[in-house]
Amino acid sequence: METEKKRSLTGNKAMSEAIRSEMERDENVFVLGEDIGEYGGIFGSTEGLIKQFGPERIMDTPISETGFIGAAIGAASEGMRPIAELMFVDFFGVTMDQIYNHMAKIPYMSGGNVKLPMVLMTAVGGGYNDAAQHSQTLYATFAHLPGMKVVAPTTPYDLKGMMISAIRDDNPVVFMFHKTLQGLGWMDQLDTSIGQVPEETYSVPLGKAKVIKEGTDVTIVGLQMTTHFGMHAVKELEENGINAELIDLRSIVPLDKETILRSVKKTGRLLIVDEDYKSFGISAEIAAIVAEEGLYDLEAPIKRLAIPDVPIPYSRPLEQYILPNAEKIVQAATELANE
Amino acid sequence: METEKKRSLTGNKAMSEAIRSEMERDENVFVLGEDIGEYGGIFGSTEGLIKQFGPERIMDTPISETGFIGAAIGAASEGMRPIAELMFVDFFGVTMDQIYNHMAKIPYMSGGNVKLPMVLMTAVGGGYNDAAQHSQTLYATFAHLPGMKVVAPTTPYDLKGMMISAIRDDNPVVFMFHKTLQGLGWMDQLDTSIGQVPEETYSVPLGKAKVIKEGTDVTIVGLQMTTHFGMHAVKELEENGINAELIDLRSIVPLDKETILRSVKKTGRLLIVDEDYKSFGISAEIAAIVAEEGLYDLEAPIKRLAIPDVPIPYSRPLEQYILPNAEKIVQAATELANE
Amino acid sequence: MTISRKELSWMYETMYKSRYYEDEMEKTYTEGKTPVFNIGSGTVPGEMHLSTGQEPAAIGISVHLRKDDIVASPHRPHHHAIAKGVDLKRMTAEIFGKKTGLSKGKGGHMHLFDPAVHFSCSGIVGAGLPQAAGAALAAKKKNKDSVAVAYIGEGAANTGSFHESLNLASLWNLPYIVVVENNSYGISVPKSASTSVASNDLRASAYGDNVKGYYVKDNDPIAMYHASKEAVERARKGEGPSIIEIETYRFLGHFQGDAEGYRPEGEVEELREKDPIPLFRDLLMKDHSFKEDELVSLEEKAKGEVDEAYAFARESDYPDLEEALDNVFI
Amino acid sequence: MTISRKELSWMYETMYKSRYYEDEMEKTYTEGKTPVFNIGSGTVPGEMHLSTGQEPAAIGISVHLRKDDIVASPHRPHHHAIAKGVDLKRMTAEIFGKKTGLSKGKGGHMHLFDPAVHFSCSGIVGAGLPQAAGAALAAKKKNKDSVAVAYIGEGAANTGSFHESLNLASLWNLPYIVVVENNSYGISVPKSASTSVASNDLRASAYGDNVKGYYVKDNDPIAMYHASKEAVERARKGEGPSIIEIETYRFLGHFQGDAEGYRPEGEVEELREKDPIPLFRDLLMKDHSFKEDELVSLEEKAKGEVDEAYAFARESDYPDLEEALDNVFI
Ligand SMILES: Cc1ncc(C[n+]2csc(CCOP(=O)(O)OP(=O)(O)O)c2C)c(N)n1
Ligand SMILES: Cc1ncc(C[n+]2csc(CCOP(=O)(O)OP(=O)(O)O)c2C)c(N)n1
Ligand SMILES: [Mg+2]
Ligand SMILES: [Mg+2]
Repeated sequence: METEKKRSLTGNKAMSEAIRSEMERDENVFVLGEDIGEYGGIFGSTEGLIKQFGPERIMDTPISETGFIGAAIGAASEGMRPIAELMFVDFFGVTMDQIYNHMAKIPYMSGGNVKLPMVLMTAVGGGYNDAAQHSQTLYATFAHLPGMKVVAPTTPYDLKGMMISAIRDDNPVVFMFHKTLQGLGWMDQLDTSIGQVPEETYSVPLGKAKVIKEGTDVTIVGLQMTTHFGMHAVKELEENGINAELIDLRSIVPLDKETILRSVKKTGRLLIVDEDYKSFGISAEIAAIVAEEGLYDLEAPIKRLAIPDVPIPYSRPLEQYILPNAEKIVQAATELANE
Repeated sequence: METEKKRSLTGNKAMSEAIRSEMERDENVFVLGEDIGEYGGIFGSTEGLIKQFGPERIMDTPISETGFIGAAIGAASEGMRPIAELMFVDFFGVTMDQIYNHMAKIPYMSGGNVKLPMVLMTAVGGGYNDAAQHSQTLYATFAHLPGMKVVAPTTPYDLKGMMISAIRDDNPVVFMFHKTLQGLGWMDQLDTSIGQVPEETYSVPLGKAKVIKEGTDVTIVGLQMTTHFGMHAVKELEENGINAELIDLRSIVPLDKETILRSVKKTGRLLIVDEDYKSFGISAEIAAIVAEEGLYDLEAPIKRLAIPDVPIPYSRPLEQYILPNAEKIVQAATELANE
Repeated sequence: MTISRKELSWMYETMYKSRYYEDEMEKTYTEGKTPVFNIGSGTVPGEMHLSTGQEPAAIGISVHLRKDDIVASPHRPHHHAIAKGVDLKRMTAEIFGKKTGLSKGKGGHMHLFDPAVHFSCSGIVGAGLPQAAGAALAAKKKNKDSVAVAYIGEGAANTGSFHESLNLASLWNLPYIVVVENNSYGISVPKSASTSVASNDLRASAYGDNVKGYYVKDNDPIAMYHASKEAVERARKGEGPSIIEIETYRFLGHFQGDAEGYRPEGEVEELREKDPIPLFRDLLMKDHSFKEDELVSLEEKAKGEVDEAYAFARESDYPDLEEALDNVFI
Repeated sequence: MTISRKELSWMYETMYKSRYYEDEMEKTYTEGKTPVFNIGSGTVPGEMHLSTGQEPAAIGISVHLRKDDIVASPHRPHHHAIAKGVDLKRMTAEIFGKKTGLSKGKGGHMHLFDPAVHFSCSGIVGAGLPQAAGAALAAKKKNKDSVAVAYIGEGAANTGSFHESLNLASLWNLPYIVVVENNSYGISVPKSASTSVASNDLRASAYGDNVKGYYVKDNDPIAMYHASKEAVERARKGEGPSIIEIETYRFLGHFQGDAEGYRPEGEVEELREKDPIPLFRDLLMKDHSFKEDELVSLEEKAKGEVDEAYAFARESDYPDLEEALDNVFI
């Protein structure tokens, strides 16, 4: 319907709407985490839900990430469909054993006999001076370890659609949402963090990248904030006569290598832009895939733009210096196009 | 001296000798971990040390990895030089916050004012049917996160020399030793796990790869067990008329990209063999570096041989199926040489 | 509070079965590992943690458990699994790495999963604690009166997981029981070097009034029966979590192949004198009028089942190699 | 056990300084964040957790601490830092992200490190607990009688880190004190939803006889003084660890910008009535014969120091951009 299609939501409202509709549909779905009740989630992912579902299904937990994420695993193994929120992805280290040795492996270790239909949602990203322990994305840290789907949607539309897919998926899904793309009133206001979101339930498949803009000269792969920066960069590049293709990764595991390889076949040039640490990151994996399977399509060395293997510094100029942005993308893509 | 040069030690004895000599030299060095006292470390890394140094300097801990690794950080910040043993690297998830958010970041977050001269030593690797939670290497999991040196020596000579360097380094060093390369009586007996080790103190620098065998046709990069397999593979390749160059990585952070790029310049062909999960792993990072900085040297697509993104299965044939070995290296290198 | 004959008989049979199972495993494990012991070779490779001597912990509580009750077990799981009624053939096949195993050979001895009886285990010390709490939460959410039991060793009680799980379970008043098997060692580390409190039931007071602590000494299956009965009833009635610590005996090394250099001489012999199975057998005959032949027939039944399970495992095939690539995602 | 005039005077001055510091920070933090509040903009960007109202916790124990004693602080560290004697100018410059900061601007408000006074903090809840234990271990190894204090909130007492650290500290009998600032909330979660026990000093009994628990009510600096005195003395003498829980008040939101929708109406006003600083001031005049002008001059001194620190921070330059790449390795 016309009116519905035109409705705009912020990222966080799109997410909480997805959770709401799935909770209405399936009584086995519940949410647990720190400050997800009255507070509505520090980054608004459960905004308003406690009013509708009460504290039995929107459960505030103590600061016990091993406790409540482990509990989510146990509940999932008994047929529930929990959504656990790890407030900041940066806190993974206090509970990674539950996440990677159990949530991710039990389905395999049980020969497929134990399903863990759960979502681990977590806030990622920096750019607002929250320093070394609250600003990371850690995409590759999760993606490297087998057994979990890892997704990182960019737009409100995808946040809703992929959250619905994640909840319905019978596999554990790590759902990373970017703080700045939640469209919260107390964060940077970005054009990307608000967008049209249909009111009805729909799903966006996990494991599929999206070509945001077609182009012929250079392929730019981004996700979340680097997609956002990429959108601005491709416009500027266009003005400078460079026709870039922009791919929004959306899913890290499974990784949609076909979309990337197809694009590189066309452009012959690849720039990967990542808000995670550069080494051993997404940019490395994508480069490796292309060096394995698309080498002969390359007309220039691959380029990576990512955080230069330093913890995130606090001071604003320093943080800005190490983060990717539109300008740096323009520069790198221009160099690449001229190679 | 002749006699000393000829002395052969197993990997574990080389390691414990390094620790012993540093403990004799510097009273601030001490070891803490589970079963490192009377037991001598499950993989023999502290064999015999309690007898010489007593329980004050060789401290058995409770099963509290966050507790004792956090304590090592605190002790290091107060001028001690602790060596903490995480029994199996697979257990990192119960203590990763201390490791990556604190040990690795405090030096940076303090602007260099707090030094953490500590070693986190840990056993890696599979191949003996210890299944999904006790068989991983997780090289890239550590390497992706900035602030720690990450080393993984192969031979007894390097185990000693690099342990000495690690203890003397003023930065936190994650020292990964491979169980099967410890030369323990109850493990596979490998030619690589016993070797000549000088009795005197010497150090092997961190951050330098080693060319084990020079060659012209194809570059094979391995580390620990994949270097071991590589040594056997290059012999067989030689017999088949393929002259492979074998590089033992030894250090993951810092990564010696020069040695790799130089080799690829010569051979034009690169095979990376890794006992870690394939995606987002070492093999990806090395491939990416070459695709960025050595693309024009490549005469064939890069090849990666690593664990195919599955948890390690228990059953012997299944585990063998997913692990790299000499035969698979020969096959991949042969294909590559013929590309 | 007397124990029924049926219960006693189940307890004896199950303890005996568990013991016989482990004795067989002890032998099987050495197959292919002589003259040179290589952990990665033989009929059953990998680490092997046997529960010989620790049977009372599992049997004393499992007599009160139903099929729909949940058990989370650690790295030393066989007695718990047997007491919970895990499919013995498929469990054994799993330990042999065969395709007929519980997990088609992909899990192994530390990763036994039998959802039919709500049994799971993990090789990571302490990891089962919050998972069992979550399973208890699921039961509560579904208005079922099933309970969840997490077994741990005394060493594991010093992991952060213990604290977080008990705090959660108390706050949410879950049907949750932690059984601490105090066998005096965490691998080589004696309890005195790992545990700052006399026994872990005392830690109950750190988690509020709804958490109760029980201490069972002397590896006594009858005392374990009684403590567990109360704990399970409390849990079913929604009265809160419990911690039961039982003093138990590890007759063997931490794992098979453990040289046990850390053990005082003669300790094992002393413990063997107090073997709970012959003691229980004597008690049944002396105080509960069990006849020798009755016991023998329980023993025979147990043996038969175990023998059958081992035969099944031996005869089964290894999985197809491609099986290794399956089940990462469902 | 009376408190010396000098101590009282230090306590007042330091509480006052801490409060004035936070009041200034509250104002500073809004600079550049109006009319639109954007956490990433203004003079001081990022999260900001102020300690306004919680001064007694820090001052009551720090009066007993020496320069070589160790303090590990969490995400809400300013009062601890000020009480420990962290360089105020460089601390403020750090919070402003300036090159003259303690860490050249790379740490920020949650990552203040001043090794000269053995002060550190972390933004990860519970993380300082084992680190302080390790620092205490180092002191012990070096035969020094310094003690280590880890401050945490009541929320943090439910992390696994608490359990592991106290167990370790007890086993190793470390000079280790955990101060639990119970301000009733962990962000929005009330203590009743996070903590299964009435107060955390009661958890001392889970860690053996050498660990003592103290409870300080009503945010009372004098009671905190006495409890801490005993705990610090015990630690220095090698008698073991302590847990001190102090009931304290968080006058502000969890962080600046917190809408505090979860707070019962009127709560903050009620708490403000019990503001410990005017109460302490009255007490000093009533019971300890302090004169108004004496107190005013302490206040002026405190203000002067704080004003100077803010001026220093404002006037300092931002670091060079390449600074971002330095200090990953030493
Ligand atoms: C988190 C973690 N740390 C260490 C280990 C290695 N480990 C396996 S069993 C064990 C000892 C366990 O002792 P306890 O809990 O008393 O159980 P028991 O073996 O005595 O039955 C250790 C340290 C592990 N598996 N997981
Ligand atoms: C391991 C971890 N989990 C969650 C958080 C997010 N967080 C920061 S402060 C806080 C609340 C802390 O409460 P409390 O310990 O009572 O301290 P207070 O803020 O009240 O001083 C939370 C949940 C964190 N920083 N670290
Ligand atoms: Mg034990
Ligand atoms: Mg609090």
